Amino acid sequence: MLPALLTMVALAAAAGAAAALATRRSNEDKERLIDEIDALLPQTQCGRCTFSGCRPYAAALANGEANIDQCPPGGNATATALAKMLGHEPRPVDPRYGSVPARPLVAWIDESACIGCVKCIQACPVDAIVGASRFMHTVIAAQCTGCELCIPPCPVDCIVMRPAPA
Amino acid sequence: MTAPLPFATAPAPHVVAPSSVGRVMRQVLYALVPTVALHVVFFGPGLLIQIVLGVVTALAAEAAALRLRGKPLPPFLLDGSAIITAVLLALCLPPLAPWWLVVSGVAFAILLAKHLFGGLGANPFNPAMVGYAVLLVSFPARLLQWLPPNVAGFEPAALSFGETLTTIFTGMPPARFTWDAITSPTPLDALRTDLALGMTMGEAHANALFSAFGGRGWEWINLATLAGGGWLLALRIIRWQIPVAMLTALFVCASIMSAADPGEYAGPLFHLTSGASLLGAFFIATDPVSAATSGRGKLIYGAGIGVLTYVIRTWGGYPDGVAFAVLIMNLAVPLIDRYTIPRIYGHAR
Amino acid sequence: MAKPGVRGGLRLDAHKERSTAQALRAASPAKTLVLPLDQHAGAPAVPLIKPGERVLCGQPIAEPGGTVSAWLHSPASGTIAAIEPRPAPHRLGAPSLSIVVANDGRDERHAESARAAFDQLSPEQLRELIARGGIVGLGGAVFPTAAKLNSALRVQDLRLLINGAECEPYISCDDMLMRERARDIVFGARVLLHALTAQSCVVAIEDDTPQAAAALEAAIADAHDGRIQLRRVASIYPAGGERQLITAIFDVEVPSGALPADVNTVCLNVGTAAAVAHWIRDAQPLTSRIVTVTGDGVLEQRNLDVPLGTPLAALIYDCGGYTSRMSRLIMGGSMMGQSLPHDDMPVIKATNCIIAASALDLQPRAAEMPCIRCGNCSEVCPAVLLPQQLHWYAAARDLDALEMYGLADCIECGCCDYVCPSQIPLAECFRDMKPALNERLAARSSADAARARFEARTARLERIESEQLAALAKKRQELTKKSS
Amino acid sequence: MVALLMVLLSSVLVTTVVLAHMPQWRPFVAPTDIFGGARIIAIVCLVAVPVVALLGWLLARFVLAPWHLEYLRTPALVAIVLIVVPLLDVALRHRHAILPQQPGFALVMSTNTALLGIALITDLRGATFGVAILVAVGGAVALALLLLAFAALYERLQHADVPVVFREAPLALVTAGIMALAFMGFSGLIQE
Repeated sequence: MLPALLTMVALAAAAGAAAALATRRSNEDKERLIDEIDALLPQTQCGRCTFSGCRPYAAALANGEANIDQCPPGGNATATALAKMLGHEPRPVDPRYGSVPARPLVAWIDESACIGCVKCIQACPVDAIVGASRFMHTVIAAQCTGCELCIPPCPVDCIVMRPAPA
Repeated sequence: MTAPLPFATAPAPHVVAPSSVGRVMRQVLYALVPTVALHVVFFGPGLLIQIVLGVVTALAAEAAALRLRGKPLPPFLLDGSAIITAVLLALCLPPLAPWWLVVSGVAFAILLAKHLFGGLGANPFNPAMVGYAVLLVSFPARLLQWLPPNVAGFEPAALSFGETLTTIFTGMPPARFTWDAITSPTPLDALRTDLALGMTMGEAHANALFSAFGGRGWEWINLATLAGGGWLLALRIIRWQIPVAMLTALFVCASIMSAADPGEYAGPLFHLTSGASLLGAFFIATDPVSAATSGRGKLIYGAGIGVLTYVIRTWGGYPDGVAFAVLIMNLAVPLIDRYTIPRIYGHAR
Repeated sequence: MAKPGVRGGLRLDAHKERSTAQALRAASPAKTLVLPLDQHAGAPAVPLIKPGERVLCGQPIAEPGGTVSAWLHSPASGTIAAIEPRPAPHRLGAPSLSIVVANDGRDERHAESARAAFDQLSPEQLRELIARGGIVGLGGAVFPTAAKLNSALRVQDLRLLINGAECEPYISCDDMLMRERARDIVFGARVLLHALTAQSCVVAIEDDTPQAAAALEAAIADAHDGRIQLRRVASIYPAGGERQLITAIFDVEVPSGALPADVNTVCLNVGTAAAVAHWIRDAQPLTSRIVTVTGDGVLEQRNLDVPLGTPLAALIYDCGGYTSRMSRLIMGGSMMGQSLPHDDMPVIKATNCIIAASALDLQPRAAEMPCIRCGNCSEVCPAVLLPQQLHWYAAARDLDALEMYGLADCIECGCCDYVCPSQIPLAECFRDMKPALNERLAARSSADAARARFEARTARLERIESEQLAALAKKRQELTKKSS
Repeated sequence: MVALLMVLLSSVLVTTVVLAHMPQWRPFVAPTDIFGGARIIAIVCLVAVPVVALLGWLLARFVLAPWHLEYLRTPALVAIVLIVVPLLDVALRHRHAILPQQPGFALVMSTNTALLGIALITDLRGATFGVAILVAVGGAVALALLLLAFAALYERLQHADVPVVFREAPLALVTAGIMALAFMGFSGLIQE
């Protein structure tokens, strides 16, 4: 009886140790996972997912603190890709986080109304608006990610979203 | 100027080669004609009845499957692929095998091995070989009741066409014969039985079934198969890789083993000219749907079939191994295809 | 396996002798000429004239609308009838903004200022001059030549490849050009060598064009220019594809996604070289090109020197009109040419060939059957793709797999389509799938760019903040020092 | 021989169906699909099965047999699997072969190795060390190849025009049936 007990206890202890080792995730592992998730995100930095940018959302996903359906700019393609990677059940983007645009939109500044306050330039997360104080501003359409972050700060409401030029 | 003339438009290219699936399949059928003809010469008209039974079953099963799947009948029924399946399976069965054997085999092949997987072009396994393997595993004894060749030195029980027909449909030989009187094992089967009895190769070869190369009669049938295969090669319906790789592998295996112990193992020529070696190499393994596609892939696929055929023939429980070898390599085809993707132009390896 | 070399391809019936039997002649002038502003690759040109203005033959009528764009010149003297959308062949009959010139038939020429011999100019001046000639690639891609030369100059040790391998069936305009204007081609090659400061030039032709080869050999010998040599390639379609030709001549492969310049090569069509010669030597801008009119659906099959903007209907009328068997109008060759819905469209810079095809020229397609994985398509694919796999995944719209199997490297040559026993329209299937794949690749690269800008911005903001904090701390320190 | 192949086949069937239908059990990232997963598991099998067999053999020979504890063979083997698999998981993660994620990997793996290991050990009662290792390595190679082949085949069938009622699991079963049929060809190869 004793040898049997001893053998099984020893084996069980070893298995427990191995499992403990396996469940410990190193920091490097975590960074790598976050990078992989970040690579799937559209990089609009719009914050509609309730996180401050794409990478923070990726980090939250890696920690299991967010859902895969929180990225409207990425649309259902991104949601599916995230589900596939993280092993969640695929589902469409949750409308609570915003609607998925049918086609990509970019910001456009009505230059006749712009007063050159530079507030939108400060708001743009990807440096896609050019201009200087008291001169009118312009959105570089090719670099605009359509995050809409420049719209609320504008004091004269001269920024609108338009379909991206072909 | 008058109003512009309207012309019908069409996507490029505007000229394509005049080929079709039906044409490819028909040419394969033509290439089988010499084999079938010599088969009839040496083993009587039984094969023709088997082919008719098989083709009728194949077309009926194909039509039923197409109807069930809601596909249009004419293009698929006339493409000839089902007929090839039936003919190849009939060629593998003994000429006097009872009718339900070929019917169930072909039905199994068409319904289960072909249409279940999505029909023409989607079946991962060679349907004819699936049908044959099912029959071989289920009714091994029936499949070994072959006939003696119609050559000098034998007193073959010359069955008339009517007698052949009744034998196939009743499953009983004509009253004036017993099964033992009219049947004879195939050379491969005879050899394995004799070797199992402890005979050496030399003693086994003294059997009247054997000639210098392989089985008597079989050598001519195989020559016809070779000619048909050569014709397909010349027409570029099939490529050289699979037949050459398969026959080379078989030849090399047989050479090594018979050089090591000539008393125990049959020589390479015997292996090449007996059983379904040549039929397999040119007509069965080359079925494009279930074979590997790239050149290198075809070489691996063919060589795999050759080696497995030799192994199963020599050490396995069944006399011929082509069917099993083809099925096993069919299983490996998606894997082979995946690892033999050629390097795309402008991409680093 | 890793060794480069031309792979795949097809030997096709060339059908060229029909149109090369008769000598080149000028097309009869048309009454109205229609010049689409976007007939070259890149940004559309911007008109320089207004409707009603009088223009002279060779006068610039539109200027480049961007860095990659081209000048446009009036092919005839007359008045500008309109600037309006007209059906355009490169848009398959959809309207495109065009300048319409009413030809007055007087053929008054615009006077170009006298210019120095080309070797007196610096390469930069020469490239600028080439741009002003409105010269674009005449092989069919119509990429502005000057832009190509300028972008290639980021690479050292360039070599010039003049492409005379006209591999597609029916087209014979380059063959005719080489037979009759070989000297222009050689002169153009010398100009281009100077403009590129390149040291060697290969003129590549197919081995089934002996007359063109003889004419080019004589012209090269006359030029006494040791830098230029003639090379023959096997006439296997698509030998004249840019990448295939570079591999055949220089034995290197152009990496996927890269340009010929990345393997130190600038590849230009023989027609482009001849156009350069006409412009630099004779001060004639690109206002006309050689067009092959062929096919069983037109009475007279031949090559003509056609002013740009000539309506296709007028061109066909010039060749005797349609035969009663006419059924399909194709711009380009039989493998890659585009089928046009009607003939009320002009000849543009890209129009190398017009096939008025009858049922005798066309092979009716049989009903499409499922793929039987015969692998014929992958044997002929010059890009060494597996069309059977691409088709399988295209049907399932599996973009991951399409990317992995290299759809982006498909050159749409149609070889796979040609040999397919199941009669699957593979080339069309791949053309349809490419936009979706490109969109996805573009989205990925723009996301990467956005991430880089975002990270740069974040770093900049952090740096500014830390600098401000440091300045604040410094000030505070100074204040405390002062008070103490 | 055939019996061993059938055990391998059932193991492969389970793995592939699990990979296809339970994405949360997939131990790998998006671009790697069913086949990508099968490839990692195949590699792991190649390493894990011989190790498990070796440890099992040593344990049986030097611990269980002297103390007459043969009845503990199966639970002991499961314990060995539970030791080896997480360690492999750690090693693979360290080599960046897999992403650090869900627990599915260890699950699929232990099912497989346990199944195979038990099959091996019941087959190898009284086998010598050399034979045990040889059969373990052979079985591992066979399992890896089978797994890859079946996964590749399964993937190819994903886009096929299969009749609706036979999609997915029924088709996998039919395929496995035909494979079993093909393996009948090996009957008689090795006297059991």
